[in-house]
Amino acid sequence: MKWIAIALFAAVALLLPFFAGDFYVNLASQIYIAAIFALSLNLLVGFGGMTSLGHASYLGVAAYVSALMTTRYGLHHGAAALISILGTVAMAAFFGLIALRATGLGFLMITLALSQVLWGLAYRMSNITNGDNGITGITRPEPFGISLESPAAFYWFALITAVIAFVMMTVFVSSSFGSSLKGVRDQPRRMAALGFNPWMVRWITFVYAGFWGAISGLLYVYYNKYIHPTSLSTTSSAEALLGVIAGGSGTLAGPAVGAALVLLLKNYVSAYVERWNMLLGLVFLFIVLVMPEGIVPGLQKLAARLRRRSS
Amino acid sequence: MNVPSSSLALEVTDLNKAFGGLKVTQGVSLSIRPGERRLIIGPNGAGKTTLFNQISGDLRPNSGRIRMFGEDVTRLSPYQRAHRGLSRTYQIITLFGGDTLEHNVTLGLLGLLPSRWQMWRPLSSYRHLVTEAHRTLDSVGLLHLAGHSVSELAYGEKRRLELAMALAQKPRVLLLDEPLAGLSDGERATVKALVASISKDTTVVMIEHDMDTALDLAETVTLLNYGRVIVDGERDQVIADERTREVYLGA
Amino acid sequence: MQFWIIQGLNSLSLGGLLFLLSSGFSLIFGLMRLANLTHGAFFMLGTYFGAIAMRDYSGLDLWVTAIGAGIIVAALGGLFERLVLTRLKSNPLGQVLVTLGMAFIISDACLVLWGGDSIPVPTPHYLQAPTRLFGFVFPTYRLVLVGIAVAAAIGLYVLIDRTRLGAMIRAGVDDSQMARAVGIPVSRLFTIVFCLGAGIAGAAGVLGGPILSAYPGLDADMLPLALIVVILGGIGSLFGAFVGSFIIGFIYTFGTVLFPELAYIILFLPMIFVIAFRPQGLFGRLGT
Amino acid sequence: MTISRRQFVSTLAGASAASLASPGLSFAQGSGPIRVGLLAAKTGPLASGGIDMELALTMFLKDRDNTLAGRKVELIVADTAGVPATARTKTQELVEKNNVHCIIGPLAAFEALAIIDYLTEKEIPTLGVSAAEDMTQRHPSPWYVRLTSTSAQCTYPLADYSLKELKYKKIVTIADDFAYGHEMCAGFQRAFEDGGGKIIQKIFTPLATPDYGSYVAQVKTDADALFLGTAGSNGFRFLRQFIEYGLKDKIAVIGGMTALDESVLRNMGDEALGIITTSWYSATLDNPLNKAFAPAFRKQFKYDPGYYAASTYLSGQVLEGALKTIKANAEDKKALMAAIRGNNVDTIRGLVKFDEFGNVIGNVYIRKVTRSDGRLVNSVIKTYPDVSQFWTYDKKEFLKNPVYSRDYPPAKNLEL
Repeated sequence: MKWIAIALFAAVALLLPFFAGDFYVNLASQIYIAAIFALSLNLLVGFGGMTSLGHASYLGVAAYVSALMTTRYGLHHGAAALISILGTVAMAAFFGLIALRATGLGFLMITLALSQVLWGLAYRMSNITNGDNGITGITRPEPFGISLESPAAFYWFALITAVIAFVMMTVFVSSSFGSSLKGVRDQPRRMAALGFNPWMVRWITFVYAGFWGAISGLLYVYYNKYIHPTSLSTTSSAEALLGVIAGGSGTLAGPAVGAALVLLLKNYVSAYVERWNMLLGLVFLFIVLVMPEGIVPGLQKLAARLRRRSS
Repeated sequence: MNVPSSSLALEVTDLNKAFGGLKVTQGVSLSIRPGERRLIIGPNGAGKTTLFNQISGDLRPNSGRIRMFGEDVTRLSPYQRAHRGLSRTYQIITLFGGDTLEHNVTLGLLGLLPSRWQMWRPLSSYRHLVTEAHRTLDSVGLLHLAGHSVSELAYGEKRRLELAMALAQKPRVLLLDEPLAGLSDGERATVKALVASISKDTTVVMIEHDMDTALDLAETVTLLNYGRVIVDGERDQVIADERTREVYLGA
Repeated sequence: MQFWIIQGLNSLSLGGLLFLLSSGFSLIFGLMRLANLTHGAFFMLGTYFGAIAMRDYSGLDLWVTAIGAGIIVAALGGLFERLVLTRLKSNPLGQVLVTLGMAFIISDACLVLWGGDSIPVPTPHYLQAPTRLFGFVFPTYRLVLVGIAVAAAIGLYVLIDRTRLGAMIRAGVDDSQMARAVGIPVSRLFTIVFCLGAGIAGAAGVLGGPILSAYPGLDADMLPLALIVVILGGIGSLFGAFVGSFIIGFIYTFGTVLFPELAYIILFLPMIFVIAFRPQGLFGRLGT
Repeated sequence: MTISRRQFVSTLAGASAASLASPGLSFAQGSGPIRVGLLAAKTGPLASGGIDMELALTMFLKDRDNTLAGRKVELIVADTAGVPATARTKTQELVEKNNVHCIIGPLAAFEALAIIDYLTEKEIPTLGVSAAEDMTQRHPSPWYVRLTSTSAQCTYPLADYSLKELKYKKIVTIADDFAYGHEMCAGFQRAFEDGGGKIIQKIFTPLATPDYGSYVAQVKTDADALFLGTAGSNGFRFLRQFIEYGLKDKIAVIGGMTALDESVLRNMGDEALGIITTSWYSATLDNPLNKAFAPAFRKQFKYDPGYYAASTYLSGQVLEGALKTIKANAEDKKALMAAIRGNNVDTIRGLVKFDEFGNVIGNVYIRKVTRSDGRLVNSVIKTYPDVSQFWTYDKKEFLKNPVYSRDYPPAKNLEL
């Protein structure tokens, strides 16, 4: 039963461009991008117990670097992507050194502050970033000579990247390092007493999450072909965080589901419901009251209860 | 005690710690030989657990030195001390409640291995670790529950699991913080036997309130009160000491 | 010289406003360990209540309106606490989700009810004329605001330090399990403090109105300021919030004037510095 | 890849399985209504303008029984939330799901810039409202026209008026710190200094500035006037604090096209009286078309239409003119675009023409806040006819320079 569902889901995901209109294909591509971003944030929030309100930094910086390298310096997409990823990861490594001095609300505020600083720089340093006008004229790469201009081609590109990201992050959290990460989240003192270096475990995770944030940032800028300081804003970080929590932090599928929910409410339902902001708020309230751990764990529990009743 | 410090398992010299104005450790010095069984006693608030936390590295002392087998570990982090052979249990049980017993113990084993940095192989795929974990669980009589979640355990079983996690690491120095607290008589006997069976390769330092049981296990005893060492020496000597009586009966 | 005095006064008045804004947040965080991200929305709700009430009933007094708005927002806050937050005591991520969700609801409701325009809160007519002091001109209302902030600080100090309720709050802040054990009705205390915090935010919204006006987005502008003040001053410390407010007032005012190119990051750089080197904030206590 | 997919889709078109894609396929060319998309920020900080944009366009269509040039019109309004990425998705929705024939809006420059490449690629006739200079200068799109004004277009006449009529010599500018504010101040500065005036201080305030106190206190009061280049409600809040500090008696205030817009005035009091601003519109404009629009709008919504409401009404008028020219055949996008650009349409702001970059050439009005029938209005005190985005400058020379910004043209007369 479960496998049939998964196979069905995979088939739909794979073949979507054959039966859905461009708008829906594009919407799905955006969901994959948001899902990668949410998954990378979940490494921190869900598996590391580090609630970050500045994760958009990595998405935004990667996007900006790639955009600048290709439009301003005429670099090839491959080289630009490499510089962008390396630069973003280096930044995450540095930010981790600062942010991990604090925990809890302090960590949240310091990540927020760091991302605000980046936002301020992107906004204000207009001779480099073009400030509030953003950067236009960005192209999409052509991996192996395949154009990504059509919605379908980009969709498959995003799908493949999302699958790779999902698998790699799943492997990461299931590995023995992932076990240490969860241990550090739950009982940092005990983990230290057992010989783990909690700081290092957190820092490595912070950098790794930055890496996947950078990947989602590249997809983001390829998709939008435009970049603006809002992509670095607290709102972007907060939206991703809300998606992670709503879907179920610390689960593998939850953040993807949550990210899809937020994205669909914002971009799709908003065409039918004028007061979509209020709806978003009400949905969050509802989720927390009915499924305090998030949608995915909530549904799992429900399914388990139903199964028990039927057996 | 005129033992050269390099041959001591644990040596604490003139340790001081204060929280604000409250002095919780005052000039504490201890010398513990390899293989020794040391019991630390004292009334509530005597600073026993605070002393443990400084030895394990969870707390930084304001001044003083801590040496393990001659090496100064005062400025080392808890995990660095663990790699030098220090292991501990907690007065308030600290386990990974959502995971299985097997996972808890395996994690304890993993902590000292380079493969803890491994980012692609699942922990459960390390067969030799799992085997080792099972052996340890067997030694504390919990093998039959290896696949169960910690949250299903009874209190006494959790205490034994705490012990198993520490023992799995084959520590050179083991700190036990009230391993008998909250146990029934039957469980108490079980844990007592367990502690008694620990190899002499391991030096054991134990805080315990239950004197009847604990004294049997101890070779030497340190009495703490108000953060100071009041009496320190061979077991019978300390029991007989006037000051011990004062602390326990006079107070 | 005039520059320094005028901008100094500006810093003070901004500091006063920030204290009115953040004291409620600090109070709630101190006792409940809850980062109430609805706080900005409560503040904005107060401003809107003030703006609308005083627009529709001319002659309404600003101070009366502030108290009224405070009571209404406190009641709303209380409802929110009773109906939602009580169920999330040990779920900090859930708290983030609902408090932000609630903020979305409130700000969208304001947009529906009162539109997208800025609506002014009139300055009381007897405070409209600028004060002239030693040849300097300064808005009278801003000076009064500093006085109100100081009065509010004293009032809160007395409440916390000298009353039975305050004693219970202090006990709860120190150790809520212990407080429960000695028979303090912690759950009811939470509701009272949440109402109080929300109420102060609502009243502060009205009092800040003559300077800020009610407009969509006011909540998002104010929430980070409250967070910065509380983090800088020290979590859960009212004294810290008080000092933090004025520090931020000075940093913001002089920072934006002297280094306009840093206007966007001037508040965040010192915060990064403080958290990195003193995670408990300037006046926060160790260990918590 | 795309082609085979399209074929695949069309084979499914009749089947219900294609219901997701059907909006794009169920309408045969030339039949059904003309679908007009409106991109407006109806939530977020820009909501005030976005709401007015929708109200006015809806009113325009309703007055014509939702029929333009004899063909039914369907209006689809999309909320951009004032966020570039959302604006893009919403544009895709309008184009790919709703299959609109043309688009009106969006308001903010960053929204327009986020979608312009896409609209050009998809060849969607767009009647823009945003003011970003370069969209009709160094980077024009054949599919984009602007009927309102570039950021700077309205400031040239004001600079001229300030020099010649008001005899100002020294001016302080204060504006929102984003491209619109920079461009507006740059244009004003250029024309004012070319005419012999001096800009002695330029202040840019962050868009989200709750308290303007520290900025107000910096204003050099020895200037003749203060030029206010704000958008949305910022001008309103700045002015209130300006007055609090007792500055209104010391220095005159003049403003750009959004500083004292009707949407701002409706919440202001006597403090606004006498302030002179410039715009391509005023609710008090005395022409027959505006006489039909402004009072009706006022009657229905209880306030005067301003920049935002007028912009979409105006767009409606230009669109109607073009549709009449092409006999309502909106499917022929090239013809529609050519008709929009080629027509000279009489509108509520006067006669509208386009230059070859797609930017409007039209009247700009100097207005003064007065009280009329108990409310504040922008009374027109002078009309500058047929103002081009290049003002009196040579087009080629103009385009050789970099686009206006915070630092260009450099301000040489700043006093420290």
